[in-house]
Amino acid sequence: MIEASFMSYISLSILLFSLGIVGLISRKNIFIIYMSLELMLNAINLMLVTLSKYFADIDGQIIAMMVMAIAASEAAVFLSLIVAMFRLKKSANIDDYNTLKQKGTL
Amino acid sequence: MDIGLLSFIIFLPLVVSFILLILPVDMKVTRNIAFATTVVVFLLSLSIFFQFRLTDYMQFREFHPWITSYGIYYSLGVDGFSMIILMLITTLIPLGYLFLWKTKKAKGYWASMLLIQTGVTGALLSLDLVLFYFFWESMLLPVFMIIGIYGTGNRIFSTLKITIYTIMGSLFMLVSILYLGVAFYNEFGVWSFQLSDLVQITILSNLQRTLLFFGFMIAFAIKIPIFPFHTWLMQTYSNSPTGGVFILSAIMAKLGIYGIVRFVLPLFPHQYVEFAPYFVGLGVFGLIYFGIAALMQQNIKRMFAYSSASHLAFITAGIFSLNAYGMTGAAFLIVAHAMATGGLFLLVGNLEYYLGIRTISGLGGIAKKAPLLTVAFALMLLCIVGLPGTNGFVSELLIILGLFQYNHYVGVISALTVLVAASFMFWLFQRAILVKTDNDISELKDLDKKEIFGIFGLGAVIIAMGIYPHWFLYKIEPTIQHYLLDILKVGVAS
Amino acid sequence: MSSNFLAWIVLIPLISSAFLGLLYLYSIKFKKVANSVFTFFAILAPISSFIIGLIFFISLANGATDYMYEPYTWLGVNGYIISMGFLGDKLSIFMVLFVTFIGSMIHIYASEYMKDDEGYGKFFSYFNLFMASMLLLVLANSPIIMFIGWEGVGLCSYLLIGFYFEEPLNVIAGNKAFIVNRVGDFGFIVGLVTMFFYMGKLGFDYYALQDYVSLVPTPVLTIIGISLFIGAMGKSAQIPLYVWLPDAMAGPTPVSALIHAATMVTAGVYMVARFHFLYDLIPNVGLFIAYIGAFSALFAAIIAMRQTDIKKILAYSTISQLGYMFIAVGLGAYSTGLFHVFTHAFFKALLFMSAGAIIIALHHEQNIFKMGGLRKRLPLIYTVMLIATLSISGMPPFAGFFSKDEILLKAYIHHEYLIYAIGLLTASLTAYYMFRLFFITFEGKNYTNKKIEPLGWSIKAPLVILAFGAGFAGFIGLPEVTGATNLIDDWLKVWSGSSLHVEHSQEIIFMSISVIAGLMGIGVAYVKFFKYDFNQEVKYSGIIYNKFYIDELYDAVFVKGLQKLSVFIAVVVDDGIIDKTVMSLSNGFINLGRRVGRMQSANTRAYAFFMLVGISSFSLYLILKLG
Amino acid sequence: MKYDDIIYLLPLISVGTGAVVLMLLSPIKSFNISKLSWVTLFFLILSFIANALNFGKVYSVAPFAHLFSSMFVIDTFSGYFTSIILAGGIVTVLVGTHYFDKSDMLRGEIFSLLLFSVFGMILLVETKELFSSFIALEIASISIYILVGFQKNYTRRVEGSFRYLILGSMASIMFLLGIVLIYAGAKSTNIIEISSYLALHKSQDMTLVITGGMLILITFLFKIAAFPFQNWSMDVYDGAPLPITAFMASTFKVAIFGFILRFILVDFHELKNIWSDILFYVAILTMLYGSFLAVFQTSLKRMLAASSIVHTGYLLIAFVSINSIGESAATSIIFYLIAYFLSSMGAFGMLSYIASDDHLRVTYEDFRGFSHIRPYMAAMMSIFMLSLAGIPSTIGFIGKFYIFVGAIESGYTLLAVIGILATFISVYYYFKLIALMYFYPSSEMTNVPPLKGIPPLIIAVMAVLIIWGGVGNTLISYFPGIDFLIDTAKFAYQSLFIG
Repeated sequence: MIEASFMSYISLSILLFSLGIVGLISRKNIFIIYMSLELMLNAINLMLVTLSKYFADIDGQIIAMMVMAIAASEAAVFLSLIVAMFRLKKSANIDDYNTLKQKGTL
Repeated sequence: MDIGLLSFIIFLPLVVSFILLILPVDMKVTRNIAFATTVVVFLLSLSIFFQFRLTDYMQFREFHPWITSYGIYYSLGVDGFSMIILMLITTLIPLGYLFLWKTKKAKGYWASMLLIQTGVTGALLSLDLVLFYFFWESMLLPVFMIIGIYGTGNRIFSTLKITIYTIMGSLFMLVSILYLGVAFYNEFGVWSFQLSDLVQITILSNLQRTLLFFGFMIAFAIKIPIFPFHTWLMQTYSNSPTGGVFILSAIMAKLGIYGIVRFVLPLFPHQYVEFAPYFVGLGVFGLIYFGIAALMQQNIKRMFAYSSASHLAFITAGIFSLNAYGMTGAAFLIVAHAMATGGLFLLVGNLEYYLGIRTISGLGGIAKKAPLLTVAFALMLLCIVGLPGTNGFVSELLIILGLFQYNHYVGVISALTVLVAASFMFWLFQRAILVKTDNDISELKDLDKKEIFGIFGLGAVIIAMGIYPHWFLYKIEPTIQHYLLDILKVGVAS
Repeated sequence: MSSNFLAWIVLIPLISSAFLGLLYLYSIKFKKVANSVFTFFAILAPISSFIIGLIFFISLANGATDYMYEPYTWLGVNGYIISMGFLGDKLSIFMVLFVTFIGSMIHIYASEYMKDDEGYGKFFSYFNLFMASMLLLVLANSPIIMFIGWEGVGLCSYLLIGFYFEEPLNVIAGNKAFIVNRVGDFGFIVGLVTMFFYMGKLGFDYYALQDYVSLVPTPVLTIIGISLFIGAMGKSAQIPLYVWLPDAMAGPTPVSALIHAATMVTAGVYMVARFHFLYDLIPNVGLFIAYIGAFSALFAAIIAMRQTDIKKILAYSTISQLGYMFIAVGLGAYSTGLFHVFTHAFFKALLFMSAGAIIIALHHEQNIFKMGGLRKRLPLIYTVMLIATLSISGMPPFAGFFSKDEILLKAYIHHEYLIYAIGLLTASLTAYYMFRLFFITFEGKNYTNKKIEPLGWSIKAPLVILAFGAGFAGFIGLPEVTGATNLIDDWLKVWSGSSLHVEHSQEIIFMSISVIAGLMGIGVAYVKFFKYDFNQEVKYSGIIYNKFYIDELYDAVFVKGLQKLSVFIAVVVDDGIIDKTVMSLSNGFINLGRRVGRMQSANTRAYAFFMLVGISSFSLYLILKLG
Repeated sequence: MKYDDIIYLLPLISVGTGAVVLMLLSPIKSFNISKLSWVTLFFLILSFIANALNFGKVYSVAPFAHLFSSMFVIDTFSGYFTSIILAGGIVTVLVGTHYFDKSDMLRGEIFSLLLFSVFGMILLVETKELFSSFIALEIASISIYILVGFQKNYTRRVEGSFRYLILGSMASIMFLLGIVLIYAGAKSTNIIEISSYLALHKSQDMTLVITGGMLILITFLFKIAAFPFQNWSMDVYDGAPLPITAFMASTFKVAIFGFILRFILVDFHELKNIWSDILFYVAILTMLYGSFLAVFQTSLKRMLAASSIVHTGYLLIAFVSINSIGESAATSIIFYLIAYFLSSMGAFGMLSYIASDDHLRVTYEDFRGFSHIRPYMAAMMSIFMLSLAGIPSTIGFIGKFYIFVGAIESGYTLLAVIGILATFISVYYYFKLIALMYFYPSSEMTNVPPLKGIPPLIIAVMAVLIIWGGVGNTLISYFPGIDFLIDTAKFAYQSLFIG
């Protein structure tokens, strides 16, 4: 019984993670990209928690806590940058930001 | 630590040039001091020449640890072959200075000349492969500077070209050196890049040796240059200033030959013997190929570039002839050709200095205006052509003998050398120097005192070596025999 | 007489040459030096060499053994020693004598001929260098040292032919001489090297070679012989390498005299004689040489019949006479050949010098059809010229008769009837064109009435002396029919070759035949040209006048061909193929880089995708790896 | 508990406190950039000294083991890297101050951020535990993200920073995933425990651990900009302010290598050869890609960025050839990092002193005839270029020599040959600059900074160090030369395996 649920948790987190990756690559909107990153992080958190439950030791959950902290700090940087970018170009489309494109290519 | 004679010879120019670069002295002072330095170096090497003993092989050894954790030593030494080239370098450079005297070049020019001397002598005298590579590469930078800064025409392109081309070759050599070092480590458990140690390696398979052999050969082949790797030569020669082309043609190219004899022969005797036919073939082919190519050149420097390529190919053939005649002749032709070509380039530099860069058809009527220059030109030209009485003849004769002993047909073909150089050199002499044309050469001045001294000093040596070659040869002879031992070993082995 | 004076025979002219050269440079750079100074040192050199030679000659005549002098080791490689050595045996001293003698004569002659030339000092410097090289060639005791002189002669010919170097044609002629000689030298070097490895086991001087030669297989000897002879072809202007000699007329006339009479061209003959021990063993090669000689003789004679330039005619006659000499040496009759060299030296020098005299007398007019009627105006020249012409035409009792006749005789004795016939034909042709020259120049209606330059004694005296030589030099080689001893055969006993004999009656017949042949030639010339009327302008054309277009042929084949090849190599192969390959490698790399640079599209999602691809490829690899 | 361990933590502590102090000071108006920079220097030098106290001997301690449950180890290895990182910080501050001064929008906070990132990096090379290393990595990275995008009204800055942020966090997510997988596999995140676990359970299926290791490896490859994950580096290096680029290119890379070496050598050496093949290709492709990019760049900054990819490739050569035979491969990395640090720091630093990112002396062409205006600067620049190109008589040559010897020694001759080819290509784009500086007549240049003040001095010192590192030897016995550096590298390597 526990086996099945364990696997289901794991597979759920894998699903979320893949969703995150797909979102990261396929979506243009910078917010959604950011969100898919967060999604991946949370998928990993889920995995961690599941594992620590499975191993019955506390490490995993502590790590998950810390990951949230880190995710929060990243979020801060993200949002501020998003604001700055939007100020500059009035566009939330990631593809509009290509001033650093390599010049002189064939 | 005690500083030996060789270190002194090597590093005196370096030190002087740095001091000159840093001190706020003007061009004239720099030039004079630089000249004085070269003269001092010349005297030192002269003392080496006279102290040189025929009885033993490597002399004036210096041996100090440098990068001990990799067994890299600062080890120098001189044998008959390197001694004669050392003499050549230290003699040529001061004489060359006398010609470059009047060039209105910045002090950097003279400083670089000194640096080049350091690099060249260092590469010549070092017996540790890493040390050799060290000098071999670092002598490229001042050349890079001289050609790039003071050159003419499409100088930057040709500078980058020669630099990259040469570095490519020497990097392959580096890999081979490292490989040898590692092989030595694997076999004996200690690090060493000493030539005398590396020759003892036995664990390398034949294939590995062959690859390493070519790793070395490509570096030297580019430097010399041997046939397919020669295209940088013409552009560089025609674009570089007098001093640069003087150094390049008279000294640097010879170091390629030297490297082959010094390192490739003892390290890979089997491959040396095994591939000798191809290099002899390339040499003789190049002799004729470049000779013919030179015929219709319009730019004198280009023509001389081809002609030196032709001679260098001939020398290459000589050192691969695997016998005393060929190798002695090669050693001798290195000297002879260096002097003659160097002198010619200096004289051409004079023409450029007064008349600007001109094609051959733009010259003419020089003989009447500048008889001394003409005589000097003729002297060098005759040495190039290999006329008896000049050292050119002795060396060419010896090489032909060697090649003939190596293979009769090759010997006969190589005898064509008496035709090759003559055919274009005399034509050039006719068109550029002798025949009166309506080109304006009123700017031209004849040689001044310094130049007379310089060029006729060269001429005197050329004649002396042509009339009494033995006096110069008997110092090389034992060394050559020593080299031949390696080849003989192979003969025994295979 | 200690043997080291041999060196001085060479050294004196050499030193004087160097000295004169420096003096000349000094005089043009700083302050003028009087001609007399140059003259003094210039003429001193050959005369003193001659005197030393004479002393050696006497002591040899008194039965002294050959002199050998080796001052120092010239080259020593692999324990093999080649020393700078001089050999004074009968042959070399004989050569030294007449080279220095004729040389001195020409020097004296030149001292006036060149007097108002600003290159005076230079000229004599070259001249003495020329003498020195020739003497070194003659006195050398080993082929290599001989080669030094051999090349030196070539160089001097270059310098002297291109003496007036501001005129392109002269320099071109000089180049031609040098290059063609070099072609010969190529052969010589090949022969030298082969000899070195196959005959030089005991040492490399002539004695050692001679001792070893019998042990050498004949094919090798044949190769050596032929390649050496190629050298001789170059120097002595035989078919096919004769082309430089006619052009060598570009130089001042004394130069032509020196080259043709005394020094350069005889070198080949001397060389063959010097290597008699070699050529004795390979009669086939000897025969080949003889035939080359014969054809050259005929060929040159034919060309000479149609020339108008006085010096050109003489040049071709030289080639033709050299042909005779090679017939002799080729047939092993070295002494006979050398005899002809000897006589030829006299009359040819005489011819050239008188031609030169005429030329300066007529203000540098060389076309014989612009001369004529000079008999009255230049009586001395007329006389000596007549002697010389008779001598070269082989009229008894002049020198040329004896030597030429003996050559023909030798040809007959060796049953080479073709050579004999050619020789005879050439003899009559020679007589024809020489007298053609003579009649047109001296007889005939007076064409030019330019005023004649007076000739000084230093031109006249040598002419007279040489005239005696041309007249009576033949008596040192009297045929045995006269009962007298053939001095020259006697002197050069070693070189006199197989002494086959014919009955005296036969011998006399041959003499008369050749005399008749000569007379026929003269007769034809007389009929055609004695009363030559200059009013109708002569227009020669046709293949003979154009020397069978040989020069044009060489030019088209060799010169043009080489130039085309050179351009092809330099432009197409080097720049077009090799350099393009090199550069295209680097440029190709850079362009590839530009393509790769497209990946830096600054598109975040693309980057992320690329990363993802990387990650998945890693995982794929891992899956494959772990199975 | 024994408090003398505190001495080992001093560097970390001083940097940390410095960071906090600066954060507090920066709002104060009276503290302008230069004042703050002096404060920063104070803390950095303090910790440098503290770090240098136990230099030159082989040691390894876990301070306050019970407190941190031996998450941190401080040994010669970490000491070595710490000193490089601190030096990086110091040089960045010294050279960069001039830049920070003249460019707008750069306020005092940057110093605090700089110190934070230095703190993170030091932590990174000292940590022995995966998750704490993750935290350290994040501290370093996030502060660098901010540094890159600090001038928030420049599009290139912000854009670069944002791209770096997205891709970087993607990479760190991979890192995290790797940790999780390893945790799942080995029930621990402590490197020592993991390695012992691996040693014990050789027989069992290691898929999880291996995969986790691979993901961590990927993050590492991302951070050092190795081939499939290199795209960001060009943009970020180009977008960032020059001193920050210098800091990233040299120092951060060093820190990452410090971490991954420990990770590979101590922990995963059992499994390393699983990755060696793919790393082989990664190394080759990295060098090729970098060379391809570098040859056609016109902007110097981008060229240096591309060339730093190539140098990553060289380092990877050594990384691949790490194996049981001989220590030279590992030590060669440690040595080469110094060589590369000096050269690239010097080059970027010089650039940041005499150029600005967008309008002043950006491209090759802008340097025509520079030598006539500032001969000594041109000379220094040439020295850096030569060292980067690995021409003898510079430390760059010794470093390459070292790496290629290591590669050949452990049988990767092909890698050595390809490295040689990359070097040979690099000669082109390095020498092009020298050629331009020297071979053209002097052209007029606008406001070239003078050759006085601290930055040129520091740069000159580095140039001298480069030369000395190239030719210096043990002839002068009491003065450290090449041998000294190599030996230190060896100590650092050995210290990994004690305690």
